[in-house]
Amino acid sequence: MSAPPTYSLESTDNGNFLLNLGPQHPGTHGVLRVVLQMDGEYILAADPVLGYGHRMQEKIAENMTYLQALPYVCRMDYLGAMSYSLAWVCAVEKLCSFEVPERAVHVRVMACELNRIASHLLWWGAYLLDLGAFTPFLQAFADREQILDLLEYITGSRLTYCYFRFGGLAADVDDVFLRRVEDFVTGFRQRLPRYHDLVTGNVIFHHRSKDVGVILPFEAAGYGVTGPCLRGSGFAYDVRKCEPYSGYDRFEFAVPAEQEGDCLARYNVRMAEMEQSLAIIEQAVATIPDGPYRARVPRVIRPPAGEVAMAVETPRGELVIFMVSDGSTRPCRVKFRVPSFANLSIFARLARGQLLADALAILGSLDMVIPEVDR
Amino acid sequence: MSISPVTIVCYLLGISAVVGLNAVILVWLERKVAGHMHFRYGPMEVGPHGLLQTLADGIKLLGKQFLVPDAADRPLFLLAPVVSLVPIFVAMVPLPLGETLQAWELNIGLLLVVALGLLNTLGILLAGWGSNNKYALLGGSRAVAQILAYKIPLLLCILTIIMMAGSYSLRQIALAQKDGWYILYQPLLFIIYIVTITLETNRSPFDFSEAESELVAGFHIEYSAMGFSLFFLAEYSYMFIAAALASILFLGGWQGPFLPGPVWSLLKLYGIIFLLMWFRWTFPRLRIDQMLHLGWKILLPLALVNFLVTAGVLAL
Amino acid sequence: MNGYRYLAGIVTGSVSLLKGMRVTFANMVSRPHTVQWPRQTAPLPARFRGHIRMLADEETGFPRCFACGSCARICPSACITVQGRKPGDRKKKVAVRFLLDFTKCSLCGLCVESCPARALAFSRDYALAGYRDTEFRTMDLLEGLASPFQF
Amino acid sequence: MNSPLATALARIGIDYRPRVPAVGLRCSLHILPEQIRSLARSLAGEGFFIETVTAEDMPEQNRMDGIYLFNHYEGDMRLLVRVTVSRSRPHLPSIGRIFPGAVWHERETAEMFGITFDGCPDSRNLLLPEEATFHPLRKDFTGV
Repeated sequence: MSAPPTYSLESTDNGNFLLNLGPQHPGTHGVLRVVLQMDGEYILAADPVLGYGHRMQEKIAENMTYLQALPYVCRMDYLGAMSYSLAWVCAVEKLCSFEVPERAVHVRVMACELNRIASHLLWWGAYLLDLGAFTPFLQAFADREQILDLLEYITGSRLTYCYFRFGGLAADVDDVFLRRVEDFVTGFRQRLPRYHDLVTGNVIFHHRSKDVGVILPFEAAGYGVTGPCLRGSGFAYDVRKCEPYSGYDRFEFAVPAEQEGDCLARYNVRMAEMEQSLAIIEQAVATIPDGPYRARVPRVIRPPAGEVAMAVETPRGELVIFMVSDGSTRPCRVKFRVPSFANLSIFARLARGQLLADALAILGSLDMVIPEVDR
Repeated sequence: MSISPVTIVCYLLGISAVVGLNAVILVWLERKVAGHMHFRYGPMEVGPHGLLQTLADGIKLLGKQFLVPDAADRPLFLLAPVVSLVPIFVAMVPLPLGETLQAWELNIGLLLVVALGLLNTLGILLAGWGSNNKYALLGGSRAVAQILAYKIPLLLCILTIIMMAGSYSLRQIALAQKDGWYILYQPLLFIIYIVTITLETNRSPFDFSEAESELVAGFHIEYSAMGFSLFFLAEYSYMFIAAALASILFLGGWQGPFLPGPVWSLLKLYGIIFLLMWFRWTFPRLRIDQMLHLGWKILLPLALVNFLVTAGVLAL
Repeated sequence: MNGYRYLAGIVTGSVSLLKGMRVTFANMVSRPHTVQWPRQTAPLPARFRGHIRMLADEETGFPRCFACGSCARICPSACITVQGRKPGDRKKKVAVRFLLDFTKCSLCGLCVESCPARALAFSRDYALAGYRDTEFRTMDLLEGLASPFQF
Repeated sequence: MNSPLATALARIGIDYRPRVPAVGLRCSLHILPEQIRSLARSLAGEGFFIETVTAEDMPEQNRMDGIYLFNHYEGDMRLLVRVTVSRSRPHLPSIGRIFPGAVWHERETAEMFGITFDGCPDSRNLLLPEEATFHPLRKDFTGV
């Protein structure tokens, strides 16, 4: 049960004190503030304070045409922007029943999976940074850089891509890109053992992440935890498998899951997921057909009245865009159900009774993007 | 024994030069090592390969305003960096860096250096308390919590060496290794010693009182300008002393073929410092309770067993 | 048994640490991935999305833009201002004012895509710096282009 | 037929009428505010997880819908629940004690739409400033 946090500024006579973790703290990965009530190094209660980066994305989307809102959607999760674009265009395509050419589907999957690896790599580095190791961060960046170069090659942008369009893509990909993707997949497969040598096998890392921040399966459902955090707790729930979208049912991949539910399990899930993403990319490159990259769609998008829920598996979990259309050129109601928001809501529960150092390890292992939480 | 004031001033100047130069080189080296381990170059702009970068940074720090928080305990806040730095000047006195390169041959030199090493923790505690900042206080209390866990194994290491060399004098200990460095007889002890000096110098994976990702900068979170650079100076000087001690206790000090003594000294010393840097840029940080576990349950028993076995072998 | 596990733990733990150190050492002796900007620069891809710029008509040298305003309408951040005038001898208008508020632009590229005259393109400037924000608040994209209205 | 969704709905006496999931929803319900707690309890018992709680403002019909999205970890069982409340004095029962994760969603909905969630363990603003009393996602909101 989530009781309201019971800290108070006055209760310092028994040796407890309040600690403001953030909004400017390297461990919170952005403008998140967590008010901690501490007893020495132990956390008695944690209360995340959100909204420092709140931009009212839902209202913005309601005041814009479907196409205009597209660039804004990427801004929520700047590390997994492809998945967000995909969710937005797929939601509109579902509403309007547009068909997407096969070539575009393949490129979309490829781009999203590349983006997923990039996001996981950044998480990998940032998590180790939370644990006090600096080198993994830049080692991950060295490989992530190659992915960003690849995505920049096709989209022209490095983080907020705005590459998908209703009915296809903004621009086609060429053979140079496909060759480079193939090279990257081979090269990255060879470099993955280094990641395991440096961190996965490391005894200090094991001590820091094993049995820390255990999310129990029933708690996960209560808080709506999704994504790798959930799969670390034993559920193999992945939107790509459960409700295949954008042609994911055409590719073979496994959904890695671990039983323990601790930080190490979440770590292992993400590491395994990167390998699965590589497999998906490989298949997409091998089977990409020729043909148009964009279907002919009306210039002005005016979907029929109705409602749609589009679920997408972003690197952080399940994103649902719930959209109500009233038949005009602007959406009537848009709700972004973002994964980080739900994943972060369990943090207060996990942090209770932990050491400060562990709380930061837990926070890091949840892999949230604060602009996504705040929207 | 009487020493003229002029000699004392000369020694002080010499030691200051070593402390300053060492910090300049080590900060540069640290940034270079970190850079290259991260596929970067590190500083490249000021001087050849950025050699003068530290100097530029130092001048910049000198020009900055030294802020004392309103709520800080002013005397303690001001005292802390000094308490951290001053013992170093004394601890450098009995260190032999060459056959004749030694400020003062002291028959209890080793004890002096080890005892003064404890004062570093006092400096951290004062800074943590005096800053009146919760992060700083947590950093200071962590430093105190860890001190026993590493000092006892460290002393056991040193005791074993004293037993083997039969002297407290650093010079005599180095000379006793003429025929074979102690690292050959005591490889395990060397490893224990390296771990304990990593702890003593507050270096990652044991940088609990600083803990960038948890306590932001821990005990020196409130320090700016010169206060901050004094802590910096102290940290690198403690590294120098700890590494010098390691080279004397285990690697025969200045002794080595072909090259002159001081060169050998510095080579060994900076080799060990490189090892510490290598640790820092490779490992994640332990948790404080895991460090205590390491100190009490692993280092201490191993050092004790090693001590007893050595004593037994020596008695035979 | 416990004692064995205790010692084995120490040994395997140390081995794992050495493995990590091998990786960082290999990193250290490998070639850095960064470039020393600004002396070296990383290559810009062909599709690089910088701020927009106005293309000139090959024949006349006038801006290609005929001030239809579709870019200004589609822009999600409303950062484009266009005004056009009809020169006496021609059917189509020609832009006389095209201002970009780069402080609001999110570089999405929808304007370039929507332009019926293909008059907009992405520039390749990325290291923009200025002394005040007004330099970017009203960037005149017609600067340096010929105009039929100059006397 | 024996899906967790059907079981959960049958337990509280609601007919399970599956929809073609072309719009991402397996089932869509319109219930009364009094029913939401028993529905949530029943869903929680069947292992459903909370996706979100939000609302939709319809000023021209003078109504406001509370919207709940639930899903199941076995996949593809998304359930949309709409609960109509009065626009002038919107009240909804809180399910924060059944799904602890709903508390944040309810706090957000409360500040954005001005819906009061009765019995919500925490009623502070979540994303808006602490002292904010405006409700930006209402259609008639034009700015502070």
